[in-house]
Amino acid sequence: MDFSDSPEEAAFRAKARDWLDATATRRNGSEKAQDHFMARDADEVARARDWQARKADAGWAGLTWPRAFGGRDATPIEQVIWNQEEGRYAVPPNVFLIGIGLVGPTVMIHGTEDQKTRFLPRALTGEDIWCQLFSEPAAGSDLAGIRTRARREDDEWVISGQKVWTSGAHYSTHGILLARTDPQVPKHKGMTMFLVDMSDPAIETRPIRQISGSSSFNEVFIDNLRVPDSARLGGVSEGWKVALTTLMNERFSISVGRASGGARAEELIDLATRVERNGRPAIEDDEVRARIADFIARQRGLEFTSYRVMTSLSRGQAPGEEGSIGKLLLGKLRQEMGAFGMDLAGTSAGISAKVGDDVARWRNEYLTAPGNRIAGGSDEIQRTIIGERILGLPPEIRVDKDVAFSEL
Amino acid sequence: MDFSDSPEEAAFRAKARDWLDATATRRNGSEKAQDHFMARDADEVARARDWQARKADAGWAGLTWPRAFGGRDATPIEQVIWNQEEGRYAVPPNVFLIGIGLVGPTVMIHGTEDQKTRFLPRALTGEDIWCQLFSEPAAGSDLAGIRTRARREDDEWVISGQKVWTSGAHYSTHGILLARTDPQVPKHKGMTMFLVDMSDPAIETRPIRQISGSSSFNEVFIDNLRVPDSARLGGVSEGWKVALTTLMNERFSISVGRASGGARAEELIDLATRVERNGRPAIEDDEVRARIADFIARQRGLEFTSYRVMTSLSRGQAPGEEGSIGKLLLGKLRQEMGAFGMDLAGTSAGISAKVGDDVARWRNEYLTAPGNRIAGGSDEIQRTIIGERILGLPPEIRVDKDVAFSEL
Amino acid sequence: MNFGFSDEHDAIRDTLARMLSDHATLAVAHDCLEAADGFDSATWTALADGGWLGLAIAEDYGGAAMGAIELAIVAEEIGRSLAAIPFGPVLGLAIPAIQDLGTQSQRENLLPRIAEGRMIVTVALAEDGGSAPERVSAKVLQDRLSGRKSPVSFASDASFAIVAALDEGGTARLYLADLSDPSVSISALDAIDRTRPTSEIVFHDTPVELLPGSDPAAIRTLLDGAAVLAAFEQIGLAERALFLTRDYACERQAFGRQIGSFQAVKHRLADMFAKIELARSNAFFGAWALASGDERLSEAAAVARLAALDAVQFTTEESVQLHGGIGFTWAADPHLFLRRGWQLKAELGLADLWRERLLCNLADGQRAAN
Amino acid sequence: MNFGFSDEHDAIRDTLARMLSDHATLAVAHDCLEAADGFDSATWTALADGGWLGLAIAEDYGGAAMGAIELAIVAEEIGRSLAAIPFGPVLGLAIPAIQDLGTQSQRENLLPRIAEGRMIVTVALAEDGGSAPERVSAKVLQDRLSGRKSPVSFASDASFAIVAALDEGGTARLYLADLSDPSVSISALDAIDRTRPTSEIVFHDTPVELLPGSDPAAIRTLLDGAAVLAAFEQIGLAERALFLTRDYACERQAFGRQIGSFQAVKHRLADMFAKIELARSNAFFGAWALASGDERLSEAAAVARLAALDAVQFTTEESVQLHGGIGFTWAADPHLFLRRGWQLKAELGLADLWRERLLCNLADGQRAAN
Repeated sequence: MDFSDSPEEAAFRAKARDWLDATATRRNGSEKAQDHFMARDADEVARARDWQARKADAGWAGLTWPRAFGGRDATPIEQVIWNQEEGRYAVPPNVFLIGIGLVGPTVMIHGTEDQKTRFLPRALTGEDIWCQLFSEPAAGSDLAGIRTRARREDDEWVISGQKVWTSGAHYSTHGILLARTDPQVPKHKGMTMFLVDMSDPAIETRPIRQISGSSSFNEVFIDNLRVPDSARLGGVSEGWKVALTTLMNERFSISVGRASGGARAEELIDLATRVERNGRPAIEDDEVRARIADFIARQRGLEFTSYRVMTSLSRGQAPGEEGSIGKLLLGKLRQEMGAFGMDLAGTSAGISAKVGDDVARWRNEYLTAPGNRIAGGSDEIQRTIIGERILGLPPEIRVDKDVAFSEL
Repeated sequence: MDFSDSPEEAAFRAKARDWLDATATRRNGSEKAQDHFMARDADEVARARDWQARKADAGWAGLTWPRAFGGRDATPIEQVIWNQEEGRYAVPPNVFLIGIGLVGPTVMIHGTEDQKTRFLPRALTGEDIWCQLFSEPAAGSDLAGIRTRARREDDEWVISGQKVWTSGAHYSTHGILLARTDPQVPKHKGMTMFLVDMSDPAIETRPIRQISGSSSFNEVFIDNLRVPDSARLGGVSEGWKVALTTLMNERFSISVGRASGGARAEELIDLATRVERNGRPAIEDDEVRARIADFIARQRGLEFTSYRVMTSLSRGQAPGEEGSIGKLLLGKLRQEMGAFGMDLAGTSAGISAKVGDDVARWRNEYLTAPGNRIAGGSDEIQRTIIGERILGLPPEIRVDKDVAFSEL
Repeated sequence: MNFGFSDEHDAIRDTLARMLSDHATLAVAHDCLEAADGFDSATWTALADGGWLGLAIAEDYGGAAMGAIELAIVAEEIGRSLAAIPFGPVLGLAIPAIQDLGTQSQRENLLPRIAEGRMIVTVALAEDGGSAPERVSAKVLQDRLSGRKSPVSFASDASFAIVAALDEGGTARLYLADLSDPSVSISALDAIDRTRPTSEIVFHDTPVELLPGSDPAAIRTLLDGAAVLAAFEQIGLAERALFLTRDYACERQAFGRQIGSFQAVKHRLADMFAKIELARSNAFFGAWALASGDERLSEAAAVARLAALDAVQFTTEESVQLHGGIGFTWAADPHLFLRRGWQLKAELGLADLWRERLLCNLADGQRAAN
Repeated sequence: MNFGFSDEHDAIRDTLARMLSDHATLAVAHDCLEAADGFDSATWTALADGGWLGLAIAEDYGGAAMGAIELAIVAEEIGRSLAAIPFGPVLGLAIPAIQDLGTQSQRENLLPRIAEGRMIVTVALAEDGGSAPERVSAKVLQDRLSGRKSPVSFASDASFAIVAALDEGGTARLYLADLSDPSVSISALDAIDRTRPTSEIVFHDTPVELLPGSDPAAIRTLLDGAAVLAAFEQIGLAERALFLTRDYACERQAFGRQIGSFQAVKHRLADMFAKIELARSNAFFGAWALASGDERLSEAAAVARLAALDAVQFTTEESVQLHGGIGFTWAADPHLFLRRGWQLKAELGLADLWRERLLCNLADGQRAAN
């Protein structure tokens, strides 16, 4: 058990740092690390594309991809080391995460030679930006409940329906889209996956405003989109199998992705030193101390858990038991820390333009955290997964397993 | 809305107090209120019988029973007032709670004239002591899963099986027993209720030791007990309906019963004043203060909730929505307070013969509280009841509803 | 003992609820959230017209002279409606301050106009350190007030504010300030609930009038009463958030079932219900203590406040969660309740304050005041 | 980076687990709970015979000279076994105290005998005020110790105790005391876990020997290391309680289904799992810091301890609950875990202590020491 870099890891880190030093600009102290994967405007998309092209050129794009597809065959830990190092520089957001982390690996497994040739190189260089068209208004936790229909007409497919929670749809060039092709069979069995061109006028994208006020997701309306059969990824009616590959890679991608970038529990110490509670500095209040210490213990636990996941991955093991808890615990922790950060402002709780920008900052943490508790599988779904897949508890009683989708 | 006695209530209280003053001895300050319903030994049973006979004689037994059955037709609030007043005196435990609170009302509704004449007066005077033979090892939360069998042989019933969690079985003279008489129909439909004589040698009683070390429950083994058909309470196969009457009265009985008698949250203030935490009196620690204040708020809430229940009952309304939360919240509160009481002893947490008797006291609170979270319907069952009966949420999917018991 | 509402009370509640459901819909709440000034003046006017604003004002000053129980019912229904109106500042604090602590002429001047909805009087108690009398640092010298009060709710819509400030002897008292005086500057703050216009007020030698009955004890009692009423407002809010979520859980399908049939959802809703009913029981005792002038008011207010804070935070956060993806969209309703919950929390102080109020009462000075 | 165990580690674990499952069954734990002295000497002897007690003792003194990682594995398996043996006092505290802070002759005298299972050396750090060095009031004057130490685990089975006491300059140090000295009186206390004999010791002019390397900082570091190992013991215990409950949930039927198919049960088990794995991650970092002598040991120990305390309490309490009526019977297993959990909590101090240890480190003296 060793927390430090192995000699190979240290060498990789040095190499990455050398290239970054020569190519990018260090963040200065006050500048925050780039912690999201969404571009705010067209300019940021352009800068992201430019940076991605330079990385691809120098062999730093698609690190964990096989060399055969232009990758570096890097270990998950090397990916993490890269993320740590790149995080020290003022770089644009990584809008290619879905393309390289999710779509690429899925195409490698389920795609035709033609699809691999067409899509993989352009994903790597940043020419194409991908989004994931899976969730629907009536199919969130129960993804297999999707209603977007794809009907065959001669050698084309005609797709209509509505997708939702699609990150980056408005600037993506391509989307990986799950559709129902056979409603007469049980829900998991009648789906097919497609690779679609987002610039098609049959696709309309509308931003969704979240409770934090920002809009990082979209609704996507698809109205009689026509695609050739060559846009199909994997077999007809094998969409669920293909989707599982994507979702497994999503989990992997989250596991080794750049650290959440949310607030650190330690920052609450600093805030508590500057505000008062009951007439004393809040940091002298034992309950404040207790809450902060517990937040720190939980946050460290999540951090160290991610190292355990990486260790498993590096050993070629599936990101196992330990990984599933991070998803479950992170959102609630952020929500509680956000609430506590606001609480520290006392009667100004939730009211900004007091205590510097702290309230606004923790308020934003509080209002974005609910997304962590839902997106990518709600807390409740995670508990069921842990209970059934890890602890081996008997499954839920399923009333929809063997019934044709059209009968549900 | 009025928290004080109405003039009628005040008159009732004065009358009760007069009689008690003339008949019983006041507890002195250090003596604890009699807060349980179990006799510790034969002597206590004898004293309880004696006290009950005197109450019955003076018209203070079976207060809420109709006058026709020897009661006083008292309101639930009068019952509470009586309990409060009687609680100030050094009286033996009320081992008649099941007989008067549960069995009596059930016999009044479902019994034959003969059963009413035989059992009701003796329950009132304390000659008979009743226990409730419902739960079984394999039928706890799912009471309708009982396996104790009653088979008809000519004009007798032959009963065999095992009951569990039976309070006071070892000194009870009679029991109300739920048995399965028809396993060929769905579980709720094949049960019948009986009134049995506990002195029959076919019944064997064994105490169950609880984690607190004490034994207030029993296992009851029934081996070919023969009872006449006149021991049947209610119709054949109508046992579930009869049981629901008993259970409803149990809920009522708990609602207006003597207050739980568990520790008061305020006592933690006193303890925290006497022990140290981090080198200061624990009561000066803000986290200690926060925990205690929250305990007090929760305990007061439960107390005031019981007043709301009584108000509903007094108005002839069913003990409604508000009543169900007391059962859900009490056990966890006691468990948390017990743990916190032990925690206050610091490195002596859980270790007695330190800090006076406090640790032993809170430890006992902690080790008996789990019983509150299970007995009479677990926390989990209570949440389902609240969710379905009060909030109107859709029921659990039931796989055992329409299946013959023998097929389950 | 009688620990419930009467038929007359139920009738009052029904009348008000009907009126509110006509005016203060959730669509209006969404609109207020986007508006420059979130105040819902239409609902306020309708309340005035219905005589609700003067409910607890003496008949001499144009009110209905009802008591705390009736006011609690109004508070609960207003909480439930999510109406963007200054119920707490005006009916919970300003009216009782003027009526119980003011002069005859202050009562005559202000109360009728408040009851008729022609004037809003808000309160400015809090400063950076909190809202308790011992945290006050604003000062009055020769009837002129200087200091900074923040946050103040609905200052931008109010004509007067009742301000906590130290008198020349250093004792916290309440003063009436005309907010249109040129010495007063009001600047908007960015509150989590933008339907609740929130400001900082700076007073600079502003002429003020003392409320002669006010002293630290009276201010604390005023806060106790306001906390009891706020608890009802919070309960109404939480209960509606619960029912909204219950309805969603009955409607939304996943895995071929209504999601409310899953225990993960059902039991969480049951927990919300339990917390709300516990809060309600404590609030009942608080209302009784307030109505009857019982000496246990401050304990009662503290436990009512603590239970209400807990119920609101749990219910509103989990309401967002149980609505799934929809729950964290701006267009959906759950965040309206979450935001209002925070505002009601900030306005009268957080749990730490009320825990101390409770313990200092019970422990009877076991700990020296700081 | 490598944040997991190697194949060699797994082999060590398997060997020990097999040995423990032969000796320290839950039936034995039940017997120990009823016994006058709960100590399971058979398992202790078997551990000595297998070389486990000397695992971290230097080869010169008859040990295997392994490190903290291996010791952590042993701790976890012993926690899992619920064996009624003094792992923490002896392997977590006494051995490192003697080895790192003692004299050559103390090491030579004591370590081989401890490793061979011929002698138990326990520790007596705590007094009424807690176990931190600044709470010590026992005193040593001219090599003679007087004072009251409580609680002390396994004092009745130990030959020596390492005692925290103030030297003539008022500094907390560690001293070696022979418990058979007539000046020592040991009286049994009633602990919640009676498989853990617990006593109060009164020293009255008892001759003692200083461990010369000991000072307050060294004592704190000693406690940090012990807390890391205890975290593994706690994780082993909690995980077994979880699996026990999982098995029960798969076996027990209600409403025609295994109760583990109900989300109320399934999700609670998932929460137990999450808390245990979070604690394990923190414990891993602690073990690494202990093994590598990293300066972050005290932070690592604190977070490992805090997470382990939380995991154990939640898991053991809910294990009782999910066992239903059976769960609160004496004859069932869940309460064994509940009791041991409390004992492990008391032995090294409660959360408040470790929260302060963490914050004082991080806040770097932002708050003056009391």
